[in-house]
Amino acid sequence: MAKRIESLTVTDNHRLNSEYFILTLLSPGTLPEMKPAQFAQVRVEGSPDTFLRRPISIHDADRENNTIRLLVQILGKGTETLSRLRQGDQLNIIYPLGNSFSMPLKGQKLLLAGGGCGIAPLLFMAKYLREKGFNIDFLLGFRNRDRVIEYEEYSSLGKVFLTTEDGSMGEKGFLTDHPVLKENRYEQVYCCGPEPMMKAVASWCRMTGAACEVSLENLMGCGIGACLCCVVDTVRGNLCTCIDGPVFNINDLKW
Amino acid sequence: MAKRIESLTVTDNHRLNSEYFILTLLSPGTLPEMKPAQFAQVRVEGSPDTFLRRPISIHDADRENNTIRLLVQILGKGTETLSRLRQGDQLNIIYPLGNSFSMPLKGQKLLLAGGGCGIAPLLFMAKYLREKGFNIDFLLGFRNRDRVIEYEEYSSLGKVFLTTEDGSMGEKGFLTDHPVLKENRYEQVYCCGPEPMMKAVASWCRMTGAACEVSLENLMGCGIGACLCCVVDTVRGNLCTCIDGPVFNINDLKW
Amino acid sequence: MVNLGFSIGDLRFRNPVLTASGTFGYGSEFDDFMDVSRLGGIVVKGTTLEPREGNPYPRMAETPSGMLNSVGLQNKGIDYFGKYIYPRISEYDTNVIVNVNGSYVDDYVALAERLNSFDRIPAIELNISCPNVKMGGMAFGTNLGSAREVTRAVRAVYMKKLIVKLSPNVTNIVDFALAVEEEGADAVSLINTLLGMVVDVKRMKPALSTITGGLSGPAVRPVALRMVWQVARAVKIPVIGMGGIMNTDDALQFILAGASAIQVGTASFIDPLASVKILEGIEKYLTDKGISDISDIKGYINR
Amino acid sequence: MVNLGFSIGDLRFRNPVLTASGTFGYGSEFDDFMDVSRLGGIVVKGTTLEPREGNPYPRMAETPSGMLNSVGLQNKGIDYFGKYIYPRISEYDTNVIVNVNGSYVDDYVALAERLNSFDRIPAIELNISCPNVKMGGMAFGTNLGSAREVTRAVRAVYMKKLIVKLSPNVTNIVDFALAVEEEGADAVSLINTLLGMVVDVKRMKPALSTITGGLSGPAVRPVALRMVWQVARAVKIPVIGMGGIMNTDDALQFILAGASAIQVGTASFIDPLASVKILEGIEKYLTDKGISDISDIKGYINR
Ligand SMILES: Cc1cc2nc3c(=O)[nH]c(=O)nc-3n(C[C@H](O)[C@H](O)[C@H](O)COP(=O)(O)OP(=O)(O)OC[C@H]3O[C@@H](n4cnc5c(N)ncnc54)[C@H](O)[C@@H]3O)c2cc1C
Ligand SMILES: Cc1cc2nc3c(=O)[nH]c(=O)nc-3n(C[C@H](O)[C@H](O)[C@H](O)COP(=O)(O)OP(=O)(O)OC[C@H]3O[C@@H](n4cnc5c(N)ncnc54)[C@H](O)[C@@H]3O)c2cc1C
Ligand SMILES: Cc1cc2nc3c(=O)[nH]c(=O)nc-3n(C[C@H](O)[C@H](O)[C@H](O)COP(=O)(O)O)c2cc1C
Ligand SMILES: Cc1cc2nc3c(=O)[nH]c(=O)nc-3n(C[C@H](O)[C@H](O)[C@H](O)COP(=O)(O)O)c2cc1C
Ligand code: FES
Ligand code: FES
Repeated sequence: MAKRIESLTVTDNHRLNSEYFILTLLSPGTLPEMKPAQFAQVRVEGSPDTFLRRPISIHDADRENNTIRLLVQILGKGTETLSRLRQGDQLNIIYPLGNSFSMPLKGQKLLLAGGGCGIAPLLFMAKYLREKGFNIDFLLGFRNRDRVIEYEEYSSLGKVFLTTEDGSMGEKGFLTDHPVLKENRYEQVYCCGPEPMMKAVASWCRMTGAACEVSLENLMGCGIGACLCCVVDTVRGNLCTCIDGPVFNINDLKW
Repeated sequence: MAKRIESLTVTDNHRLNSEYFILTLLSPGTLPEMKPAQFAQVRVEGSPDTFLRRPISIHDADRENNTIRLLVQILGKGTETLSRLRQGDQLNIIYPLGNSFSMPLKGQKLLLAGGGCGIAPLLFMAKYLREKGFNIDFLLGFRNRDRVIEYEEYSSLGKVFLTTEDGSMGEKGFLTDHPVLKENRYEQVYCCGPEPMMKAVASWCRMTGAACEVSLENLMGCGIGACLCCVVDTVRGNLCTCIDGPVFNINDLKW
Repeated sequence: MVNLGFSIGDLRFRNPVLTASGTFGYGSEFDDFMDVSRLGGIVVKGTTLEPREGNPYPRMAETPSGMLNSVGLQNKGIDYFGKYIYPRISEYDTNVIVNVNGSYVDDYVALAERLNSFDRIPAIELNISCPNVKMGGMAFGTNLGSAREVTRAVRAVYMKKLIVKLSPNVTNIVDFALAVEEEGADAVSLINTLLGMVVDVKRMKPALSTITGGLSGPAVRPVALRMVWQVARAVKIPVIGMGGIMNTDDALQFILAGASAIQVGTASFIDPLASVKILEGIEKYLTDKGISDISDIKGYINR
Repeated sequence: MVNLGFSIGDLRFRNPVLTASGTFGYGSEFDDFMDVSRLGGIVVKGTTLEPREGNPYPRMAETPSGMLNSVGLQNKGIDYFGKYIYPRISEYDTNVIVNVNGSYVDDYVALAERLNSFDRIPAIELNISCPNVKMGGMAFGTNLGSAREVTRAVRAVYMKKLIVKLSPNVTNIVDFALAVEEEGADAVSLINTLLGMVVDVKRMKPALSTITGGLSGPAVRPVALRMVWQVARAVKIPVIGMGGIMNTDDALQFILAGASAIQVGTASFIDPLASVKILEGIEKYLTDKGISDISDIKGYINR
């Protein structure tokens, strides 16, 4: 899985709502091999205030058409600039970066849990798992009904359990409030989202004995292990989110 | 003539050749009063390397439609970014800035001489003079036939004499090589272009006793007289190109 | 109503947004765009006893997120100022501060003495940090002994508020702040420009006629902020922070780090309205947060 | 064929493009993108005697045209380096230089002594300018006496080429360059990062866990270039320039100002190929101009 720097062509920029959009990018050659939870370091051109690249997960890959998709949340100047990309524009990225979710054991009961832009790597993971013959449940959390994105996409890959903070769709509350967690005995959980959410899921897993991997979202200088800025404090000392992660087993974290 | 900051809408971006383009900009209100040789300080958005505004002459103004036109030469990162503006984009400018060419005396024989993007203010000036009933000759210099721009426009306002460095159109050589300078006795010359060209025209004027005003193109920090960066060494000491100029009588310069 | 004001001794400023010397002319350059009197104050161009032509063109170069200048204190001297500029500038209903420069201690002293008699000038900013003059300027601001000497001498003759503007081109700016505080400065302002340079590769020559110049703009902001934080923790007098402040967020960084007020410099070139926008932005920020007095957030990060 | 090489004493570099410590890992991070052996040299991560965990997260903040870091010399120590990294890094056909750090003079000395025996390490870069450690680092590089002392002590034990990396956070960097030259440094490299700070206004807290950090990237380039120019005119030993070099043009600015070589730092984060692109760009520039030896343009602006 050699990393590469490549300028891809934007073939689509699809706006999901005021906050989210999906970029479809065409590689000039054949896509590299990629694994779920890997990410790309995206160069934001034309934004005077974004000096560094921005890490964005591989949301989806279409090997036949050599396209990848990125699901992006508008958070600041970088993502705002990306949201204005138009068909035909070029986007320079370094990819694929980082480790990936581990494979579950045969027959394990799996949960993919995520919230906000943290749901991005879960789609790729779900497709991967489906190919290997696993059944999956999703547990996805959003602020409210209007924020729910890609419900159909995920529904086509597994059962989707939803929470919204205001209860306007699915269960009211946070992810860990969802009754499905009481009704089922998940053995392996893959999780990505805001840190408080991941911490809540992690402690639920610890309680129930489920294995749990989380994909972290630290600030990154380089994305390739060269700057040591993206560290996370683990039981094995400071590790780099970009090369030792983004996926960590919660047992390695000091959460 | 109060200066103002305003975001104008790009209604057209017309490419003349590989080096030149003309932006048509629509003011959201009524255009301010403007005089020939005045300029705008243009904010270049989306270019990480252009921190300061760029001074660009008012090439033309259409008071009925509240549009102005800027003739721009692609020279570096700022003008390159401007060249990619599309219809509907906004452009923030401060205008109108600077002094202007003085009015000629009745009946004077006039020459408007320019080269490169220096021809920009001459169009506005020519229209202005025509309104006041003056006849004008243009003496315009370009590198070669392919570089000749706006020949028709200028021809509709006066007689156009051309030089190209390689002789592929008009007379071969530099502006001051043109025979029209020997054949005519111009009394007032308005000139804008690269410094060596303006200096040559200036010394020709000194020789023949023609009055001569040149519009200078210094590096500018602010364009409004606040930074004192744009100075030109005159007989009255350092003056600011942005507020004491851009037009100077050659007798005031130490050329 | 939010209280935005601050004081240097008994001199009251209605809000903490000032403009930086050399970047706002004499105010009048901005009259077309805004009501200058809304600002907490304006610091006018660097002024000297005698007229100065400044350095030869080119005096400016653009840099990544910044600019280099070597204007070199071009100004018409104090006589001209008194006669032609002072009457006009006195019309502003805000604190007009003169930025005072000299080649020798005596120059500073003579100029400060003259300024005592200008009723509408309640304070001077002693510029011991100009990097663009051969004599004086930064030489005073990078040597502790000289910084003390010139501050002491001016303090002895100047009756109103004395602000000393510090140079960032030193190993330890806190030493300088403490020294001038001890010598009687009523406030310090920082930073002046960082000494920098650009080479024009095409012409294979320095971009500036003076080779080196002063770097300003957002590029220097992290350095400026660090110095303001260091100084604000060390001195008791008010600290006026500046260096690359472009918007409200930037200004708040300085106030959270301990500045009592800020100056807007290079930003005014890019957006002549920058200073008033920042003023409005700070007011909105405090209102939104339900904070009634700006002093409540001053130095907040140290708590 | 253009001659791009330069030498530090009898140590030959095939070209003047090196990578800066802390920004290029141990080279291997870049193997996927380029042939690291094409470079004139690589300076590996800051190394200490004992393993170090560095500073807590967050250690980084983006700034206008730059970044702030406070990594704090995280590394696994010289033993680990010798055992696991050295064998791998020795495969590169270029000069591999180790960036040497310590809290006390004795640390530097012990580490330098150890490095004598690493055959494939022809030089060390003495880092007396790290702003991100509580002890040592910049403390050595901002005090003339200490700078002298540590250089002298290391020189006494280290047999190969000694490069001393200077701090820009000083009033007069030339004094430091002259001092370490006198103490036997074979070359100087500059600049390390400028001490800076960012406040996160939303959280009302410093952006970095360490409050202050080191500023790098194009923002600092004018300051770096000025210092390189000043130092190159003062010392006789080679000067390795760095600070915000992103492309060929930037690199040429430093060489025209007197640098014998340059290091590419932060640029490698934005474009991992920056160093080789700059190398190719310099070669093309000289070829196009018909210049056969890069030394012909070194310090050209001083002529
Ligand atoms: C491995 C990885 C994968 C990611 N995948 C995705 C993805 O698929 N889709 C997506 O939308 N985003 C993803 N992110 C997050 C994304 O990188 C940030 O949202 C983006 O960099 C913000 O850039 P900006 O310029 O818009 O915001 P900025 O203007 O830089 O920042 C806006 C605000 O957000 C905060 N912020 C920015 N980045 C981070 C961060 N990484 N962690 C915490 N706070 C931050 C800043 O401190 C600031 O307050 C991922 C991050 C990592 C590390
Ligand atoms: C009053 C005035 C009116 C002008 N009117 C026009 C106009 O109508 N149309 C037009 O195309 N241009 C005009 N110019 C010139 C224009 O401002 C510059 O070409 C522009 O700023 C270059 O910006 P850039 O970012 O593209 O180039 P940069 O990347 O900034 O520079 C590219 C190269 O050009 C040099 N350069 C840039 N600006 C100048 C300058 N002002 N003088 C000398 N050298 C310079 C730089 O040193 C560099 O080598 C005018 C300038 C002034 C002062
Ligand atoms: C063109 C220019 C001229 C300046 N002239 C002066 C001056 O005369 N006196 C002075 O004390 N500072 C002068 N400065 C420094 C500014 O007042 C300010 O300290 C510095 O620019 C940093 O702030 P900024 O980054 O917001 O511009 C000047 C700065 C610029 C850019
Ligand atoms: C993330 C990071 C880590 C660094 N670590 C070191 C280091 O360990 N030792 C050192 O001497 N310099 C270190 N530096 C400084 C660089 O080597 C270089 O001096 C500085 O970044 C200026 O160059 P640049 O602007 O090209 O990055 C580091 C810089 C960065 C950005
Ligand atoms: S982002 Fe640079 S090491 Fe991880
Ligand atoms: S450009 Fe600032 S004074 Fe003329």
